[in-house]
Amino acid sequence: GCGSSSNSEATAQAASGSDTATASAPVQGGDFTYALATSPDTLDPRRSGLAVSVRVFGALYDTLLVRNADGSLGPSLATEWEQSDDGLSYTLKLKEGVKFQDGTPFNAEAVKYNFDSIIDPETKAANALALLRPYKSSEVVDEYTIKLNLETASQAFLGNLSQGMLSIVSPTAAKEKGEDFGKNPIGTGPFKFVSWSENAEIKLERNPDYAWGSGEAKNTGAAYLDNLTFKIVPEEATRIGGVQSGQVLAAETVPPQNIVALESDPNTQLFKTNTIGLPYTLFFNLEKKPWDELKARQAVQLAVDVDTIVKTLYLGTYERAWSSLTPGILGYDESLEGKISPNLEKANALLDELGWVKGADGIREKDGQKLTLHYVDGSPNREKRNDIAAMIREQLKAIGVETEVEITQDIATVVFQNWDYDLYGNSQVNADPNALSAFYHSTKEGERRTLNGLSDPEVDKWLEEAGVEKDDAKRIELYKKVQQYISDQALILPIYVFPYTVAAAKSVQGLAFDPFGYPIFNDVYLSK
Amino acid sequence: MKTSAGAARRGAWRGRAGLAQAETSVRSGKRLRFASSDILIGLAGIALVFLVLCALFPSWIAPYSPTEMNTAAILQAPSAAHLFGTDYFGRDVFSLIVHGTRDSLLIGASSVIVGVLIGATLGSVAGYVGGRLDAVIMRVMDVLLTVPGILLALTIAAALGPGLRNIVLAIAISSVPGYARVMRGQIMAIRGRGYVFASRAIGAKPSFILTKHVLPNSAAPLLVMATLGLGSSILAGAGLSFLGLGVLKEIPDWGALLSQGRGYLTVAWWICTFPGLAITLFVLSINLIGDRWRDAVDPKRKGRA
Amino acid sequence: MTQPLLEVKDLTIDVHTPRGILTAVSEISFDIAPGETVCLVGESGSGKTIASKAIMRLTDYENGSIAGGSITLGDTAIESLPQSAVRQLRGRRVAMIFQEPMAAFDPVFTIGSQIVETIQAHRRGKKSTFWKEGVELLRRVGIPEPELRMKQVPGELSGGMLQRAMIAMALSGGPELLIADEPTTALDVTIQAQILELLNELKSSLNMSILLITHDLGVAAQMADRIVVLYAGRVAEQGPAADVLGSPRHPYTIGLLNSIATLDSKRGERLRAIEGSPPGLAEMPEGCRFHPRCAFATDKCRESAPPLSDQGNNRLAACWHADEAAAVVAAAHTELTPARHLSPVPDTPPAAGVHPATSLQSTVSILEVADDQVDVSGSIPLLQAEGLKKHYALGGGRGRAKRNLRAVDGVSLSIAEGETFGLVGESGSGKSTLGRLLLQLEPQTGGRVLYRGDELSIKDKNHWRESRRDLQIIHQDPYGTVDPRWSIGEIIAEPLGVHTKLNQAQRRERVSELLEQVGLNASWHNRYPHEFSGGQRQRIGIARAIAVNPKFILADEAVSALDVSVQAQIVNLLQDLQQQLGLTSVFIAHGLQVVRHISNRIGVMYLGKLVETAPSEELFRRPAHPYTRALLSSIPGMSPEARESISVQGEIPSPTNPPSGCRFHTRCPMATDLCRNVEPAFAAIGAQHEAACHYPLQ
Amino acid sequence: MIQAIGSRLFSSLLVIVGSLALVFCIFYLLPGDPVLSMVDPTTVSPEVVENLREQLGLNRPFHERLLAYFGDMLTGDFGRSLVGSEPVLPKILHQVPSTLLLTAASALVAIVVGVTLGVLSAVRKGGIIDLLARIVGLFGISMPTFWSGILLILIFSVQLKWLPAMGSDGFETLILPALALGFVGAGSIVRMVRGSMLDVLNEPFVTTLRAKGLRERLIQIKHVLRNALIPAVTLIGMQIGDMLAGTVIIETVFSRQGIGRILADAIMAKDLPVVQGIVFFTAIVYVGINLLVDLSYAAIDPRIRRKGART
Ligand SMILES: Nc1ncnc2c1ncn2[C@@H]1O[C@H](COP(=O)(O)OP(=O)(O)OP(=O)(O)O)[C@@H](O)[C@H]1O
Ligand SMILES: Nc1ncnc2c1ncn2[C@@H]1O[C@H](COP(=O)(O)OP(=O)(O)OP(=O)(O)O)[C@@H](O)[C@H]1O
Ligand SMILES: [Mg+2]
Ligand SMILES: [Mg+2]
Repeated sequence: GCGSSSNSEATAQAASGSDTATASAPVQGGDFTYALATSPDTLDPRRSGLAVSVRVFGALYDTLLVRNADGSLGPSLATEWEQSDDGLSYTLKLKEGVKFQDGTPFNAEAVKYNFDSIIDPETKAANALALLRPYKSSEVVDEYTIKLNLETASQAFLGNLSQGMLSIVSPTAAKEKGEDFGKNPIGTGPFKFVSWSENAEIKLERNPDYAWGSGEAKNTGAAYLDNLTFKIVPEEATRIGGVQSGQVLAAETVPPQNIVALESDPNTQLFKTNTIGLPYTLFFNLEKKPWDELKARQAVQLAVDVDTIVKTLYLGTYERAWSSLTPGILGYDESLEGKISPNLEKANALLDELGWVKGADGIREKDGQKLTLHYVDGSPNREKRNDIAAMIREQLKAIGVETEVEITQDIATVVFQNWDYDLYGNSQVNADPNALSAFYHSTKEGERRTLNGLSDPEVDKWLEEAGVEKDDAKRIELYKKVQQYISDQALILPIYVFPYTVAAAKSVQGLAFDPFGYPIFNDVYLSK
Repeated sequence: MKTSAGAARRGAWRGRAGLAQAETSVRSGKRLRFASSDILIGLAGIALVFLVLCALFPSWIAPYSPTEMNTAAILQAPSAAHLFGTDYFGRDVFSLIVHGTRDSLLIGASSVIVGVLIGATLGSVAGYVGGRLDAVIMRVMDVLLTVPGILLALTIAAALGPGLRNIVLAIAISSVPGYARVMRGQIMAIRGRGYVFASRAIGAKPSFILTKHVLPNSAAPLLVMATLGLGSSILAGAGLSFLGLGVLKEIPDWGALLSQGRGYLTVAWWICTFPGLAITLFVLSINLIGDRWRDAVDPKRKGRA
Repeated sequence: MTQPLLEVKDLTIDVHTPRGILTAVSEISFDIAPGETVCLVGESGSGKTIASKAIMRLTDYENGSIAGGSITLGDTAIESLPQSAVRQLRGRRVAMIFQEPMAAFDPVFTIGSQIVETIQAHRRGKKSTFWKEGVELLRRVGIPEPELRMKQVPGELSGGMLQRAMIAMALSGGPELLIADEPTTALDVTIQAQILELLNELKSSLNMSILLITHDLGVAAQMADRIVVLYAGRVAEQGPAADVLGSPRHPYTIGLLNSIATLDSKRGERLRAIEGSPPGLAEMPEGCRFHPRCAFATDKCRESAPPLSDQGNNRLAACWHADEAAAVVAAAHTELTPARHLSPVPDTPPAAGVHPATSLQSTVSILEVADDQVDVSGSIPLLQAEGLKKHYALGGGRGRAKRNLRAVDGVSLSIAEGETFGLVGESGSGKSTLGRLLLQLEPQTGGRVLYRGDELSIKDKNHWRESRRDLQIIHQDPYGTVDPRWSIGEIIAEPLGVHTKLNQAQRRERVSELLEQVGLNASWHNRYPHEFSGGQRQRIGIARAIAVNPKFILADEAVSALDVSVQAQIVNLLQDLQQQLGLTSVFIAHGLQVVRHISNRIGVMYLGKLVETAPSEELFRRPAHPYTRALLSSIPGMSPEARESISVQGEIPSPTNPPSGCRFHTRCPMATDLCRNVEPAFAAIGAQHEAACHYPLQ
Repeated sequence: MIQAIGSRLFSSLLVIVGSLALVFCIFYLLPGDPVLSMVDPTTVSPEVVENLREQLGLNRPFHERLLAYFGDMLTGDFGRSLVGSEPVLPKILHQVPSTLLLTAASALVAIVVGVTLGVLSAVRKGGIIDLLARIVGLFGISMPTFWSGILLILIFSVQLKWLPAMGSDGFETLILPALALGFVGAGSIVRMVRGSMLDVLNEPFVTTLRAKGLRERLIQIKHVLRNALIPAVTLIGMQIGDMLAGTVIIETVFSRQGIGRILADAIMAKDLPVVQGIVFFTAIVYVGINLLVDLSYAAIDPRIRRKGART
């Protein structure tokens, strides 16, 4: 497909772009500059931990599979795949005639090298390793056939192979460059790496040999663009100013207030794609009193007016989230939509029941303890998340809860090491509902706790079953159960679904996005 | 590092200062008096008084509660109802600024106080004791100067946790070397003054001389510098907010307001323009008054605008 | 009379101050003929500088404006010229030299470039020619090695050399008029004599006119053809030099002449100081501006200002009582020897009852001074120095060799109880250092100090601190040596706090007592130093020094920074106190007459060594060391015959590298090989008279 | 002389080593560690984290790490970035020119604007020009740089489209950031130059110069300014130091390459080797600035130049 997702609004604007596209045939040549909000950490997909890197991986590399707009998987470097009955291995047929940009042929050996190096501690792989789990080993069946063995069965495994972090790198280059591969990446993608000057730009150029497009982009051959340059522009005003002044042709992550303004700007077009996975969700820490009590959490759930928050802060450009999954993902439970509406009376009553009494300052107390909620958020104010905290603090005042907002650079320590929060927000881009496992499945001693710290055997069972269930309908059923459970238990406050937004000059044609919101550059050309 | 050259310079100029002192009080009037410079000082004074009032009694001045989020009226342009408009929460910008005065001035004042206390102590010790201790202290100051202030700020915030206190500490510590240097120079200059020699000749104890003569007479330039430091601390605080090191308080200080509102400059210029103007107003007034004060304390510049 | 070169008529100058417009100079008139030297004399603040700057319209740059009158140079009316036209005159027709040569040069440019730039301002030409011209000019004013000096910056030249260079620069435009504003005040007497000589020589060889500004009547006497006396911005009197000095007609001139201690004023006699101090610009008295300090003042003086009126003989004076004043002088003069050059004259009108208090004071002003010779032999001396040395390590910085500056280099001395010991010598000869060592204010490099026979050392902290009660100091700088933040009561009480256990009230009482003792109002103890004039501050310093009844006082240039009239007051005060309190003292000064006036015995220092000591009169009558004689002959205002007896050339050598043998040999006209190689012993050559010279003069 | 240079180098070295040690200690004392910010903690398991720690040598005791660091440095090895794992030295060296260029350009703006306004305001003391110059100067020191930076972008890039809003290639991209950063320094310099010009104008030698008949302009520029620069040079040196530090913000606003931004990122990621590399660099620049300041003293003031030769 053309990549603009099935998700509602995105099409409106993007479509207007493709209207012009149909009017004129793609033009060969041109330099495309694309402003990123943050800098990739490394261009070695195996070692990267950042989503922004994946935007570049799309141009440099190919993955074995691709995720279609409808959520199904499609072929890319792998043309066919088959799961063993026990679910413990997959056999993949690989595309022939594919070459890495350094001339190394792509084959089963290459895939084996890639995956083996990810699980090798020497590589210091991080996110890729998490995605590849429970991969154990590979067997090269023949030049273009590979068998991947898993430790345990996993329904999400195949889907994860479509994720950018599991892009296939050139084994020759990777071996040769070692740690420096991240600065000298070689893949099979439609663009070749030219240079990276840190914090300034990453330059790519057309890979003329490219002829193995997955079909994700209409153009399966070499790209129309001669050059593709990513500029790193962290300051919003500058990034948007860059498009308006024509210094760059496109800029990502347009702040809501600018979306509103740009929509009426005749010189720019706006692209918007809702990402899939887990929405921005606030997780209660179940190990902190009194939030271990359902009624306390429900009180908060009822007191927080998410609609108002999302409308106020995002000016109608973001959708509010209702569930622990985003719409558009397999198993999303629409029935949760509109289920909860703010009700201060009920919220107050719940807290009354728990014995929390309002004091003179309007804050509830019990046994000499104030009812406080320690709300931790990262810095800087990404996607106005700090502002959400500010609004929630204001709204919770109404039910006598005092919110202490801690904004910290050091989330890693505060949240993931000390677990020192009552409420903490997170989101994840993912194509498979199995993502829920990482957040809601109980953990063993020594394993990393989940954000909720939930430990419910029933939920564990549902998640485990869904993880290996081959029948999609059954999987959907199980995930819906999980979602309902999470909602009923008021484990989380889902806030918004993040739309990936891009402002671009009118001359930019054919820009499209995959379901994760990552841009697809192979169709892009510049109209005169 | 620069001491040798510095000493030479000072020596060369000092000779004349004494002579000039006696005469300048009369001699340095103005050819063309520009009265507006005095009006300016007056305005600065009024502005400062107003800001102090804001800091002390914000609710008397602000028409709205600073935390009230009127989500029905967000991003409203300045009008009679909202003098400085409303922000993206629907809060009244004027009330926010008025209520933010206290913290802003607090950041300025407390970081200056901490910085001056530490800096002046180190500088005095270095200047008065001299010798090896002086060398050690001043090398440490050099080290502090060399390590980028933001690094100090970030690490202090990281080590001690976020909060107003740590922002203050961060700014204070990075201002220490400056104060220490000035105090040291001042102490060394005063130590050589005639009245210190006279007191010594009388038989006064060193501790007496230090506390009664040297310190009181060294303090003035430092105090002037501290006034000017008030402004730069607030600016430094704003810079930290920009880098995401600020504190999310119910009532943001000006730096935080400015930094939060900067993304709206094209759609709602008033959100960050007015806090910016508040900072500018404060720093401007404090500098005007500090300059005037310096002229008053510095005998070489007496009577000059 | 020929057409004057410069004619100043009714010149009035306003200065614009933050407190409003003040008139610094009112209706002054004088003129200068070609080749004539006119001296503008008057105390500090009387308007000498501003009047002279007005001639070149430099006042325009310093908030001054010419509010009335005219300045005519040749036939150019300067007061109305545009600045650009005035600039053409500056440096070419009129040149100027200043008091502090060190401050008058831009410190960052070489002497050469500053001279060349002056020439370039008025003439077109090649820089190299101008440079050569500069070298010639430097040579002309007697600077050795002019090529080298051209390339040096001002900081590398001595004060005397710089003043010569300044003169050279002034000469570069070939001016008709040279204005010299106190050109020698900052210099040593020996150098002053050289510079004055140079000016006289240049004047006669170049036929320049000179407007010389000075507060030193001695200088005026030596240099001037005519004298203009200014008081509080007005001309008090003017006329030919000899006449004005010999038979002054204005009471102010008379007062000035009386205030200075001359070589033959009676030692120990009170100086007849003018009471009070000159008024500030903002508080000018009505009528005659001198009337509050004038013994002749009548109601008329208080009501209307006297015009500058013709007194005959080319003389003008602005006094309603000029004739009376002149009569008093004339009467006094008949009793005195006519040989005197500068003579003190009575300042009291014969008419009794005008100012009983003043006249009373003046008539009993001769103190009963004990015999000149204080007995040094019998009792233990109060203070003794034995082989005192002080070497300062110089250039102890990194990477440079250390050198020793021998500030004091082996001085032995004893001061008897009750004695006043005067110390003289050129700047840098080590007087102050010796003083500090005597008081043990810093550790010596060698030798020792005995106080009443006991060794006194800064290292013995407790003994040292106690000894401060007996040993006190009056500092030179009345401005810098009082803490500006302390009230004068606190300042005076500081030693009380250190050395006594008096309570608050007792201290207060003692301070009041002291304030009265030094002639200040006892109720002023809450005031701050900046509210006082220099003379008053010096009184505060004195009160502080005597607060704990010391036995010994060191007065290091205690009066040098003060105006003549005030200086006389302070000298009187010191003498009074010494008598009352039975103080022993060391009095350091560069004014030889003052030292003579106040001391029993005088020591002469040269390059860290004592070269001669003798009782005052003896020293002046029969100086044994050539250096002493040179010093004496440098005193301005001495009769020319006396001056020529010995004059030293050159400047004091560097104490880091003193000459071998007799240190004075490099400048001594009588030096022999012996002097160059062997250091003369400090030997007795008469009663209480010692000198370090191989060939002491008899 | 050689000894003087030697001891100066030694004390500079001391300062550099001191700053590195200080940074090292601060980081050692910091809670948390870089590994946690390198991975997505929601998905990555603790063993992976432990493994990474081991790999990076973060488990070793304090003194071992400190010694190892200085040992490596002596051999010119500044280590590898913890985040991108690339060698620190080339990483920083790559960014240095851009930061230095910006600092130098800002210094140029600050000095040219500051000195010009300071001189104008001193020689026109009390007049309109004086007032304007001082107000302009005061605005310089009272506006946060990120704010003035964004304003400049909105005016000159978005509205007028005269200059690029971002980037670090070419002269044009240098103008706006240098203005934003230089303006701050200019503010202080105006005040300093004005003050010391007025001081020098009060010096007696200025009267001499006038009495010689020199033109007022010549006096002001050749003599007064040169003398007034002597005290101003120290301040200018310090301002340049501040500008170097100010690049952290300006580079972000204008999206320029440079060590300022790297530093901010590295601190947030607790990437010690990179931070140390940058501190090493800034320390050298500071030392260099001090040297320049002293050299300019010598250039301006012959008294200093000739001190060695004087008695
Ligand atoms: N630019 C000026 N602004 C204000 N007052 C001035 C100015 N110039 C001179 N005065 C005042 O005018 C009076 C005369 O000053 P002037 O310098 O002419 O005195 P002087 O006789 O030269 O004194 P001195 O012996 O101290 O040099 C003094 O009271 C002085 O303070
Ligand atoms: N603290 C010091 N360090 C170094 N050199 C000093 C110090 N004090 C004085 N000198 C030097 O010692 C020599 C004698 O100085 P001293 O002040 O005793 O001379 P003086 O006779 O009092 O001169 P003046 O008449 O100028 O006061 C001078 O060359 C002086 O520069
Ligand atoms: Mg004068
Ligand atoms: Mg002396």
